[in-house]
Amino acid sequence: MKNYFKRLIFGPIDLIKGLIVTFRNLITPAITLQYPTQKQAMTQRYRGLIDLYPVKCIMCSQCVKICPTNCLALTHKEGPDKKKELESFKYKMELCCFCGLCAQVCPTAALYMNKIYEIATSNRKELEINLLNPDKYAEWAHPTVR
Amino acid sequence: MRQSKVFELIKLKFPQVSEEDLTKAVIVPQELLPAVANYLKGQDLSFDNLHCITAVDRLERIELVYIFYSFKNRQQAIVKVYLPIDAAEVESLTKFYRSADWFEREVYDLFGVKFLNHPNLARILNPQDWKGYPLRKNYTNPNLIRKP
Amino acid sequence: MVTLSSLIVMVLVVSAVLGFISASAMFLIWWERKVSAHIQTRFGPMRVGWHGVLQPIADAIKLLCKEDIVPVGVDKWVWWLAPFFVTVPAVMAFVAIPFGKNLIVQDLNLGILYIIAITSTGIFGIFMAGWGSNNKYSLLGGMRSAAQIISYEIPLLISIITVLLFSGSLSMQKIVTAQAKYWFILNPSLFVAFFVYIISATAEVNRAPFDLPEAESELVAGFHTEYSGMKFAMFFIAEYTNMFTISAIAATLFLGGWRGPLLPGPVWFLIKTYTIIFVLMWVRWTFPRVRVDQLMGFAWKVLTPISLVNLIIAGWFILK
Amino acid sequence: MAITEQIPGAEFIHKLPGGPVVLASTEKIFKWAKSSSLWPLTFGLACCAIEMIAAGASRFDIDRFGAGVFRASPRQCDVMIVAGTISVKMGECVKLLYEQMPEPKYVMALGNCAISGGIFYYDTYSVVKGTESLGIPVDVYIPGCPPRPENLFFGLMKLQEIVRKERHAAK
Amino acid sequence: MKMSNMHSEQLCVNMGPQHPSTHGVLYLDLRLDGEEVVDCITHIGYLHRSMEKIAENRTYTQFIPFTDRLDYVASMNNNLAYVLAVEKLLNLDVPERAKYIRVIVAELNRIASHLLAIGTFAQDLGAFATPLFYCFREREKVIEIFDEVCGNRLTYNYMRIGGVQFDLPEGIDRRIKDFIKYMRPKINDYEGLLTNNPIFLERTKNIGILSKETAINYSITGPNLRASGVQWDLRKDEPYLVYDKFEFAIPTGKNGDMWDRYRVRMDELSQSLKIIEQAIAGIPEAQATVKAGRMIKPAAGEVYFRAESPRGELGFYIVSDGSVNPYRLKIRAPSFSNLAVLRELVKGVKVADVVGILGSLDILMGEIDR
Repeated sequence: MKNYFKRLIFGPIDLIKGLIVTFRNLITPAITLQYPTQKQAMTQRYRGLIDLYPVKCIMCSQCVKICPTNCLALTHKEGPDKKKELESFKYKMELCCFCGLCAQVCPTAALYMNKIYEIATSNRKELEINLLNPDKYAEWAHPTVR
Repeated sequence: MRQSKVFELIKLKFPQVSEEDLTKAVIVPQELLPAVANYLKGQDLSFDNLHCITAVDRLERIELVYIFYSFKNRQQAIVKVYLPIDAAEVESLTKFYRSADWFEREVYDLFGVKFLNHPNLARILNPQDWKGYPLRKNYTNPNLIRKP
Repeated sequence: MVTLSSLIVMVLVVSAVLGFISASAMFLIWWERKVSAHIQTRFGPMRVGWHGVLQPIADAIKLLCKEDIVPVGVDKWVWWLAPFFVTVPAVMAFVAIPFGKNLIVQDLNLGILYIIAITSTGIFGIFMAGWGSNNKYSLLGGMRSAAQIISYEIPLLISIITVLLFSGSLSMQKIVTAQAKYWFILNPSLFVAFFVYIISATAEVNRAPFDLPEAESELVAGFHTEYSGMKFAMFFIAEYTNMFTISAIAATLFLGGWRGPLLPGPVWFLIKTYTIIFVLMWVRWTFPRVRVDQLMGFAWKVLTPISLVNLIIAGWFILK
Repeated sequence: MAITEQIPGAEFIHKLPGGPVVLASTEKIFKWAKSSSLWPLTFGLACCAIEMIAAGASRFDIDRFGAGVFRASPRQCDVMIVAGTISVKMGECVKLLYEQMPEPKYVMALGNCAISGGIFYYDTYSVVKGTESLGIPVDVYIPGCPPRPENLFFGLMKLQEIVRKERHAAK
Repeated sequence: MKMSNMHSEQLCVNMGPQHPSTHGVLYLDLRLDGEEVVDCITHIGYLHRSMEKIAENRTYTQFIPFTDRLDYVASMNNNLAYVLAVEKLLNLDVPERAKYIRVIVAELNRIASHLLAIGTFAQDLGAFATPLFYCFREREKVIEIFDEVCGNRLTYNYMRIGGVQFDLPEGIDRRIKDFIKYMRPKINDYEGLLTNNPIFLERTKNIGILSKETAINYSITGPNLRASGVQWDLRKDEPYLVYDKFEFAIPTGKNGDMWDRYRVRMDELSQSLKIIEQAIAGIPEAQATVKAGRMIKPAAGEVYFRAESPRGELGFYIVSDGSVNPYRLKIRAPSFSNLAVLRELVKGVKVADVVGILGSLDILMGEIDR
């Protein structure tokens, strides 16, 4: 019985404490980042999409070997002056796990991860990317959807 | 107390057990497992916690690995049971350790080891009508594409 | 006799009330989303209209043109009628709510009794929805709701009786007139009654922390789990209309209704009502939900005794 | 069939003077309403679900787009965000949930697992290779592992654009 | 109020696999008598991704990204337990600085994970989204630190066998200190919002009691074990990395009810902040990074290593046959055992408490189903 009255008196006080917490938050300004109008810069180490400097690539295939999901494939051919030359460098984005191992392992830093993070498409074919194409990410690097 | 000490104590009671060279695990014959578990749980050693059960497919045999833990003595013991792959059956430890229930079901699901006297030996991770035991080395499935 | 002119007046009044109800429900939905968002230090709807004011309209239109699914195995009649049984009482209660000195549809001399009687029939709709859906979550929700409303009706009524002791009339306008000298809430006995009323009324309209019938984390969506499209929207509108009704009653019974200095009556009335609604929202977004047995225990062990003792004390005061 | 053609008497209105204009603007309003109130299903499968909650939480706030009403019942949703890996055991449930949703309904495949199986494409026996292989049509693919909340919003805006531009909506 | 000679029909409710509060894809087959739970059969495996099979076909380094997706709320701790297990197999020592970095990120991740646990627990009890969103707001700060440290928000892939991928970036210690300063008062906010709230107390006290003996018998670990009154924490009792250099307490509960489990997590928040503070102060200057390309080829052998992840003891049992891939890799997930006890706990409680108990156990389907 004593407990009953105790709770009757002190219960509301503790309830009000909770209300005070929410009220304090009600009057503090919102912390929301209003995405399409405000955008935050990606961090220095941000792992976006895989990108390539074709000139730097020495075709060592280390990235292909270390990729846990086998999303990279490169072929090379013999160029006119008997030098190895990149023929194709395919990147299957839908398999990629953005772990960054390929970029870390690349000896010449030819392969790197860019800062693009707004990626969406209604066509799955667009997710198979030819890394040798310079305009491959044009649609996502400067998104136009509002 | 080290793993070797545990082995010596078990050896005193059950002379049939042996020690694996590489890992120093205690190898228990499959018919002795409940008795050893009972002894491990008892007053002398007080391994009150069955931490984990797993299995390894060694092609010709399946190794069951039991990891016991004693909170009282702060001490871990690894016990192994070798089972022939085509007749993998062993007594369940659910009457000593409740945690064995799900661990054993998992091993049954993935390796096909039958635990006798288990209250509910059904597949746990895969659907009930699943065919085959996925973690065996010779398992095949059309859905399973090998990484080139 | 119904003459043409009185018919026109009736139609006008009805459309005004219905218009007000839908506008108010829309506003409340928007406001609730805004209040909850700001409590959670975010913005809430922002991109549909200025600060998302058009958001409820978009939601309503979208719900209108959604497919109306009738699940297999529902009790057809019960299932179809349930949303109406929920919405119609909610609307009917507006007949006796005094918005201003002369701004009342019909000043019934049994006003408060009428409102209480009408609003508590809304439970039929909820229970029908729970029963007719042929879904176990809905059934559990409906059962909870029935038990809940029956228990909370008692402290609710007792607390209202306490008010009636002081006002001496059941008519809503007369209750407001009785508060000419001071608001009833300033009377210590009625102060207690006010809190008992607010708590039981919150339970009555299934608002958090008493939102057991639709308890999202337990019962998915409770009694309206199987409803889609417009029928779901009707439950939604009924919920917000009910919330307006109970707050309006609270404002009328305890806070002096439309009385207030300077500003015109209806404005005062709406200010008071929306303040109470704001408090209800604030509470909703703060507290965890109570469990069903605790809910019952709270009604019978705490609220009913308190309101009874309060009633006796109030009666003693008046007789003295 | 366009949405307005479902309204009773649409053909009659079409014949009236100015009728097509009315119909067209009604259609526009409907599309606006549909696109600005896409209620998602509370349906988290794996890692991406955490990012989905993060997108709903204060820092990113999906409610700004009018899509913050996460409904737990599939009957009241418009868009199913498939957030995570679909296992073989779960596949049937995902399909059932999709079928329980009322038209018009949309599907967003959030994360690589939902698109193709992603990181779990090779060497696994129990992962469905993407939402599409279950027979569920996907409207927007959002790659990432998991995608950032901003990326989810980008996909959502893309979906809104698709809804708004929908011609004689098949759904 | 039980009449033994009265029998009502049992109601069978399927909770899940899609349900707002089953923490992922869990399927509970509840047998109800009115609102009371008679039996609860747990079905798992709806997120079975066969990680252990994958591990047999990946090199040791390649498997690190997969450990991220085990317990996706505490990826750092999964990374850590895995690399520590491999290092134990290799008998490899790690530079001191790397150890400190590991401690810092692991503890930060523990905070993030506990915040999520507290938030979802409150959400399951019906506190509508507000505590969850507050917790996410604070968690977001940790995530932003991780974003800067390793470049991703959820799946970090930061640990490497023998070290870490990157050294800590410039100025991050300032940010972590700011976070600690920001976090301390926020814990008081939660206390005000939840801890003493009568509704919360009523919902959590003396419900879902997990006794000491049951907990040990079911092999429960982590905060759930500590809430039952067992003073046991691998960071203290079998210290790995540099945990033995720090001063921190192990919070324990008394009854093992829902409230104790919540309380232990709350206390661990401040203990983790304390550890981070000490680690930041004592971090030595040295090389911490390693190259990823190195092939790791341990000798044949077996190793079992467990580390304290936020949900309990995460163990890796690795069998090596001397090749570049593990021969067998078993993940002993803490949530797996923690969930097994659910059936025991929910018998006789109300249906509303089932979700509460589930929330208080803080399970995560990703590591249960693997």
